[in-house]
Amino acid sequence: MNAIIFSAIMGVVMMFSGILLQKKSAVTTTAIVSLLLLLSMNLLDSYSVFSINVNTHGLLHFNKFGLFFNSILIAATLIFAVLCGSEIEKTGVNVADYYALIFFVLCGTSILTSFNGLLMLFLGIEIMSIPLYILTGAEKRNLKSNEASLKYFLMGAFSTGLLLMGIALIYGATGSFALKVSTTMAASAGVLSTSFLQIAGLILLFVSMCFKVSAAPFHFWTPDVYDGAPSVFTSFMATVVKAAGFFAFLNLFESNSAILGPSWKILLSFVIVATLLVGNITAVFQQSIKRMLAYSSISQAGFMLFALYSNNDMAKEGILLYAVAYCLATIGFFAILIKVKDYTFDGFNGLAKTQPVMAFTGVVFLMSLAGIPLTAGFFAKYYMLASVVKSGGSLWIVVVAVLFAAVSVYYYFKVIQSMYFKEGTPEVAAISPNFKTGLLLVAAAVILVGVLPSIVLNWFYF
Amino acid sequence: MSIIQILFSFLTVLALFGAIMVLVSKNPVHSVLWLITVFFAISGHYILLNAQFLAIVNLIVYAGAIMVLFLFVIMLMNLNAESEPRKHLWMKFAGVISGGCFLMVLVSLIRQTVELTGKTVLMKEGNIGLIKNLGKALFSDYVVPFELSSVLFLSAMVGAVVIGKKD
Amino acid sequence: MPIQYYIYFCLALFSIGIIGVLTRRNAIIVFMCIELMLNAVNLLLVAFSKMHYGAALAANPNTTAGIDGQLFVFFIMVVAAAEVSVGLAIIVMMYRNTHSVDINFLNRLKN
Amino acid sequence: MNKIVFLVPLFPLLGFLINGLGRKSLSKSAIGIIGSGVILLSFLTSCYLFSIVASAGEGQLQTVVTLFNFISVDAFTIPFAFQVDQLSVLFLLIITGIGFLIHLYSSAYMKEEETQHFGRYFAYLNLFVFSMLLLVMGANYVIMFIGWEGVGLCSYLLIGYWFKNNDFNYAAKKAFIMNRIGDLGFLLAVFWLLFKLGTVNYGDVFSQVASLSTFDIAAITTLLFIGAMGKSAQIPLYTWLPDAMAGPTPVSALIHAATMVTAGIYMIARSNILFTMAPTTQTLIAIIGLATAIFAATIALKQNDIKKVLAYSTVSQLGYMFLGLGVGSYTGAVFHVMTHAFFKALLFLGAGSVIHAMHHEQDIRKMGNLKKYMPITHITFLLACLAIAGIPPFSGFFSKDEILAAAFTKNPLYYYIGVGGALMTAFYMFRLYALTFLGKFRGTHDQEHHLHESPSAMTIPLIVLAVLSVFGGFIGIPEVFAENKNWLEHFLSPIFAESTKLVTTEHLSHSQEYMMMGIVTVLIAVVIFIAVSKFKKYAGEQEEVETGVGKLLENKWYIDELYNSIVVNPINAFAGFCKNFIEKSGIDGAVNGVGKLVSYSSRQLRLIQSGQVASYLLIMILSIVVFFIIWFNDITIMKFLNKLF
Amino acid sequence: MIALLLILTPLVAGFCSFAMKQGSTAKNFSLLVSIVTLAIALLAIGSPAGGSFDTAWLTDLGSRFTLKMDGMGKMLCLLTAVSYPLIFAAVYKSDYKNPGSFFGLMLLTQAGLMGVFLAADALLFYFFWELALIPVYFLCSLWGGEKRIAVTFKFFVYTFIGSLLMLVGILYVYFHTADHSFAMQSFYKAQLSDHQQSYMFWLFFVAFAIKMPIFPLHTWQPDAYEQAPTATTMVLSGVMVKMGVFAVFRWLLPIFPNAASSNSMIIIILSVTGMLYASLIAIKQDDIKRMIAYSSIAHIGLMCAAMFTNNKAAFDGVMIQMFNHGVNVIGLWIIADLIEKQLGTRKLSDLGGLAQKAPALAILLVIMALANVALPLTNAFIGEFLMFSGLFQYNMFIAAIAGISIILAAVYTLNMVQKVIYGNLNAVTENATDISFNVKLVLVIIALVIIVFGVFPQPMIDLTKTSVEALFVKK
Repeated sequence: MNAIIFSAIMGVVMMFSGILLQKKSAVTTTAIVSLLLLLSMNLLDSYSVFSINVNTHGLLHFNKFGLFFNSILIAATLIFAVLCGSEIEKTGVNVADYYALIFFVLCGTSILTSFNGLLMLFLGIEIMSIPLYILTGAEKRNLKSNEASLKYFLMGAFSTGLLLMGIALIYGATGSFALKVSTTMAASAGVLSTSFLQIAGLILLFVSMCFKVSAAPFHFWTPDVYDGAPSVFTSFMATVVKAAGFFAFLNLFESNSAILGPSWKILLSFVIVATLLVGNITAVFQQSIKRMLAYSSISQAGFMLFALYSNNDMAKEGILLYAVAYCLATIGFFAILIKVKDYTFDGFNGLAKTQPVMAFTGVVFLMSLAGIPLTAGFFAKYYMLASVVKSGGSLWIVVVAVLFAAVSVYYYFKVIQSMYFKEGTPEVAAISPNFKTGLLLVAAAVILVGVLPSIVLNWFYF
Repeated sequence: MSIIQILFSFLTVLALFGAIMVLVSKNPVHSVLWLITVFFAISGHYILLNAQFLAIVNLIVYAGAIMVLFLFVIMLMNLNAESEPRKHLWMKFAGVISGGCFLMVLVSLIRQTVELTGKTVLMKEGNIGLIKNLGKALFSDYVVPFELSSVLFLSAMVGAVVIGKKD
Repeated sequence: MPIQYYIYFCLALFSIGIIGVLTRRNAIIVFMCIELMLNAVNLLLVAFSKMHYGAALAANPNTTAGIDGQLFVFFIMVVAAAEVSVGLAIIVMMYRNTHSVDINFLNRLKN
Repeated sequence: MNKIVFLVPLFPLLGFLINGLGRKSLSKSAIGIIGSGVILLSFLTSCYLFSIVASAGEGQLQTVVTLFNFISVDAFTIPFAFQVDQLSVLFLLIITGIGFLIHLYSSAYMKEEETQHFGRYFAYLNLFVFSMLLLVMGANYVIMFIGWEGVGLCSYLLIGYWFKNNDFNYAAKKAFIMNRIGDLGFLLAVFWLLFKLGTVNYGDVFSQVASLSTFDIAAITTLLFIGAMGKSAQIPLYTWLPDAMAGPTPVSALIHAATMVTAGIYMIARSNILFTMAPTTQTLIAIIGLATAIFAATIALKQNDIKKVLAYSTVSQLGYMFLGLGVGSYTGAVFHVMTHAFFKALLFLGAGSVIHAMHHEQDIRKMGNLKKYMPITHITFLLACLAIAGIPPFSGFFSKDEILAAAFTKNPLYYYIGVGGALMTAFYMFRLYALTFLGKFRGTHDQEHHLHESPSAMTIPLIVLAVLSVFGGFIGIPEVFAENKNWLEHFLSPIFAESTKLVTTEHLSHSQEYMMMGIVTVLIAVVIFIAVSKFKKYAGEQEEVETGVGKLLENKWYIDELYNSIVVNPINAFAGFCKNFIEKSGIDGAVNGVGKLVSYSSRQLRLIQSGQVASYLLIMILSIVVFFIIWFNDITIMKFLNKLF
Repeated sequence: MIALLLILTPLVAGFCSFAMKQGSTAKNFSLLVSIVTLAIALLAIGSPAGGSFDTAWLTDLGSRFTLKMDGMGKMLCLLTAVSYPLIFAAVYKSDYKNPGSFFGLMLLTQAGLMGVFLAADALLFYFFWELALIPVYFLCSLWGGEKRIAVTFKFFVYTFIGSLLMLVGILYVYFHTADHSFAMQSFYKAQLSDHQQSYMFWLFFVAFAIKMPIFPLHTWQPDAYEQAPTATTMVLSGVMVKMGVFAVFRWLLPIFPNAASSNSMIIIILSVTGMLYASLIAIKQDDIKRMIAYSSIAHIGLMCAAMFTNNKAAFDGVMIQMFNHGVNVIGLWIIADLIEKQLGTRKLSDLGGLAQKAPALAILLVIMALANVALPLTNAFIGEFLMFSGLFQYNMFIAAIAGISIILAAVYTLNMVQKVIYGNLNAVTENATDISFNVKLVLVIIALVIIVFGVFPQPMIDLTKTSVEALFVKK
């Protein structure tokens, strides 16, 4: 409960900090300190040292997995704030409000990592989404940002409608919004006699969750929104928010997938293949790196969906690792991207010459995203694939995934090619040494996790 | 045919008709008005179901506050019938077809749902929809989501300020 | 009243909302259609709530079964209100910049 | 004896190394002395070995000497071992003896070369002899194969010795590749032996022959024979040998007389037991041999290049040897190898002498009357011609007679055709002789002015070889002349003992044999007379335009062209097709096609991302519908998927 | 511990080298390091235990950092260790921009290669397999020829697809090991039905086949060889392709013995087709580098075919051929590079008469060429002889058809020799000079290796005897 309470409080604090503090950088500092506080609170909670307990009447359920996942998300936000804080300051005048909204998003993610019923799921998603609509439109004068915001909003609201219809149908079938009850009922009733109503509800739920994690064919908002949103917030959206969505997805279908019977795997494999296909193939032709990253985030989602597919312990560990790897690499790379004026591939030409540190760390991040061994991304993908193999059967989908992973190398390495093998003078914003250090640290973390993934996982079991 | 059935049928037809009119009205203001009609019809349904609290909230919040907000915005923008160019015909067609398909699929699913046969909705009676009971539940079992929805409003407020404020 | 009637009705309303979203170009109308969808869900939830209540009532006259459905509707309304405030703000912002609320013109971002 | 055996190949190897590495620092004479000296030492060692072998009684000879294990794997062990017995020691003498003479001759013949190239030349020659010695001395087929390929290499190097001339290089390459074709056959035979017997040591193979099936033996022998075809220039792999004339003349002598081409005969004689047990192969050998003998002889009739004539005569004579092998007269074949070595070396060295004198003019139409200027060359050349033509009592007579006699007992037809070939041999040899040495000189005045007898380093080998050509035949006197005086047959009998046991040879009656010899000799004499009288008068004023058969023969039956059009060109075309089409458009095209497909589908797929919210939502709704349909039909889909994967 | 040193030395040195700005420092340093590595490798081969290393790593996953040096590993480590000093010495006079990075990446590649040959843990193996690739990607893309970026990328993606498929296979086998471990021995004992084996077999094989490369997965190779900087090409063709061959021995045959034997015919036919096909194309090549590339494909094809014969002699042959082909082909590349650097052309038709200007080069080229055609008493003969003998026992007709490549090899190799060194000088070759001392030294060493191991191959055969023993499946 610590995280939910403190993130809400910090959000309010940030709102006021905007009034109290004159300098934008002071706001950022406040935010970073607040995040640190939030992180430590959450960690204290997860080790049961200090936790505020509120009787939630079974609506929220705090377990180690969720808390740890939440810590990862908060830590990712912290890294995000440290690396991109200066850019947030440049986005608009309401810096404090942006941070406040980020904290509210974190409140939403905290709910999503601990929800124990469809009501809290719904609330969590909404608390998470509504600030995001705003953040997407943060550049008010930028038509793209406006457009992205409106698109995101309309489609998000639409998917909320689907989600609610799903919830309603499930409620009709089970008479409860709890996750557990529906399973027990299903179990006692036996899979065969599962209500069609519930199945319809679950499918709608599935669809709206697919929408949230931008799985094809419900991914359409992703490229446009990621592209249109201010890059800083894209970075945040693509990592923290998406990871939280995945956690919710996983949590939601961990027990419910059985109800759908064999069609569950068919549906899921359909979605996975479609996601990998759309994400990877479409990314190939992109001219803008930012948009390419948007598509690549779709393809990464395809990989993360394997956790649902296999639905075992390994998948849980995997999704943790994936969240870490993906957040680190994406936040890192976006931090680099933001500094470059021109988001096209040509804009990166020759970056290695002018900004060796940025280029090198960029390579590390891209390799991690591509899943090259000894980067965190490898183990992330490894766990995903391994969990599917472990669950037995359906090796074909692993092979398909692997082939698409090879396609992904194409567009990730295209960036490397631009940076290292092509001549050019990229326009880069002023880089502070701290920023470089930060990048190097993140890159080091990527490699460290890549060499010893158990670092992350041992914390989990600790 | 009992009075409830008659009322039910009337409200249903009214709601559906209103909904369709929302769709087909060229003038946005008309759409809003038709939507308010729909909301009233739905509130009528709530009353039929003895969900008094929701009926009132629906009228006050939806029909009253939200739709007025809509109206204001539409007025503010000075939108009228001609301001919205027609959509491509095929897009309309596709929209209607796919919406219809969606409906058909779900309806056919419901028709096959065996355990719903014989289940009825308790009309008029039942006190769970009363404010007293709902309030009790809201402030005991559902206090956490209730409080959390304040975060939602807070963020919506911050958002509206951020978006709406002139730089 | 058989529950199917309510389900059919709500689904119909929901689908009309969907069709509206798909066919209208005015962002405000689209948004209104989404509200229509939400209302359909609301009514369905209340109907289900009463259905479960009716079923439980036979066994226990003091039951509160089904109350959660109505509370859920309450929360949906809350969220819808919040969404409307944000959504209309976004639409207004859009209108300020482009003087249009036509979603067909939202195509700077594509491919 | 053990250690001494190794000295034989070691000397040439040392010579190769010294000359090869020191070719820039050593003087020409030093190179010459080293080059020839090592062969002489080898020869002397061989003589010593010969004396041991000759004096050893039956069963006393410990023939196999192992140096080390060359390859030892689980399935088999191939020792680096030498076998010194009657057969190999005989060949050792031929190789080192004649080799030495040729080296000696070369040291004078090649005097004009730059020191560096002179050294290179001798290095190659030494290596050639070394390879040949390995081939002959090896105690198993693998060691033989080492030498087998080694001589191929050396011939390549020596034929292409004048590497500036690309025609020579082509000839060298051709020789190597043709040899390789044969080598493949040889190699396959070795694998077959390894497969079936697990050993390639002669002793083990020959003692286990009985365990091989008839098919195995037939296949192995055929493959071995294919190897021999390549090395010994039999139809259809003979075309490299005439082209090999591109090398310096002493090299031709070395290839044709002492080394390389005799390898095939040696190999078959060595494996005689295998061949004896494969009558089909033997027939094949006989037919191929005979065909080659005739075929090459016909071509030789019309050649005008002095070395070409000799080259085709070699091919033809090799054909006789194979005929001998094919009809089971192994001794006869070996005997002919030996006598042929004498007179063919003599002929080539003589030709070299002529060419040397004529300043590298090789066209016999531009020679004539050389007897006046080069008496020693003339006499020795004449003796060699008589020997090759088979005039008694010159050496060629005895050896050829032995083969023909054996052929007669096998099948008289062989004999008649063989005699026909012999007549042609006589004709073209004396055509050559007449055109070269008789008549009047047809060269330029400048050439005439410089005509001279060759230096003694060249003439001494000629004389020695002439003596051998004349008297060499007496070591294998047929029984008709002297009962049990055939020393060679006696000497080699341990080698062919097993084969002899297997087949009972009928002997011709003495009277029949006398008659045949007589008739043949007379016929040959007549042919010689005709040839000499016809070509003595040749003036060469007008170019004869050949027609019909003559043209066919002059162009060597267009065999090269035939090979080009049915083998070389199709392969080339196919290779081009592979390179330009299959590789580029086919395989690489497919690979790149996948890449293109990806980027194409990328271009298409991104169009779905139209930017229109409504179309996005439309697709979403349709997908939901699809999902429901999938759910309705999950069983069917599962079945389908299971079938698919 | 020695085994670990073999990886660590080049790894650490590689990172150090990045810091070196001065070209000569980097050169000398890396040459020195490579010689040190060679010394370590020789030490390792000399030590009877061979040197194993084992430490905990990724224990949660069932993987350990296990290095094992058996005969086969020794052979390939030796190859890697030998080739690097040769390569570095050969390119000693060449100038590279950013020499520190260049040599650093080269050394990192070496570390990766060593790792591949030493890893006794499947996951570790996979890591090194990929890690050997990454530096090469940069090497080729940064220092390569004109079309380097596209070509290298093709190469990279190609191999990456292969290795990912292998990863799937590794995972699958892992979950079928009794003790859920990636250790080699556990993999060998994995319980797989024939059906499973045949699927997994192909997943592994494709990875290895791409690396080797086997027809028709070979098209990345000529392009990559052509475009890569020659030093890298040498590593690629000399050592890296052996990764595939090695991996078949180490990971494919022992894990999937049944699948290997049931699929052997297909693979052997593919390999033999590839041999002939590549030889034919090599005949038509006018580009010396492409010719060597195709010739290499042909040679590897034979090795691949021999590996699936389940014949000890053939296995022996492959083992020593791995080493010998590596050394020989490096020699050929050095010469090709020399010609290109000095004369500015790789076209055979532009060359000629170099024997007059560069006799030492000519002699050495002839020796390399003879090794390329596997003439007896060169090292390549031993391997080819054994492999062919094994192939012959597997199937005579296939062996006979494969044998045609011996002839074709002679055709293209001699063609190259003739066009390069024989004939008359022309405008291009007129100003050629003979090879410099460092190159001569390297080539002489290679020539000595060719001849010495051609005459005394037994020590090499004995080195891998136990490995072969272990590989052989009794029917």
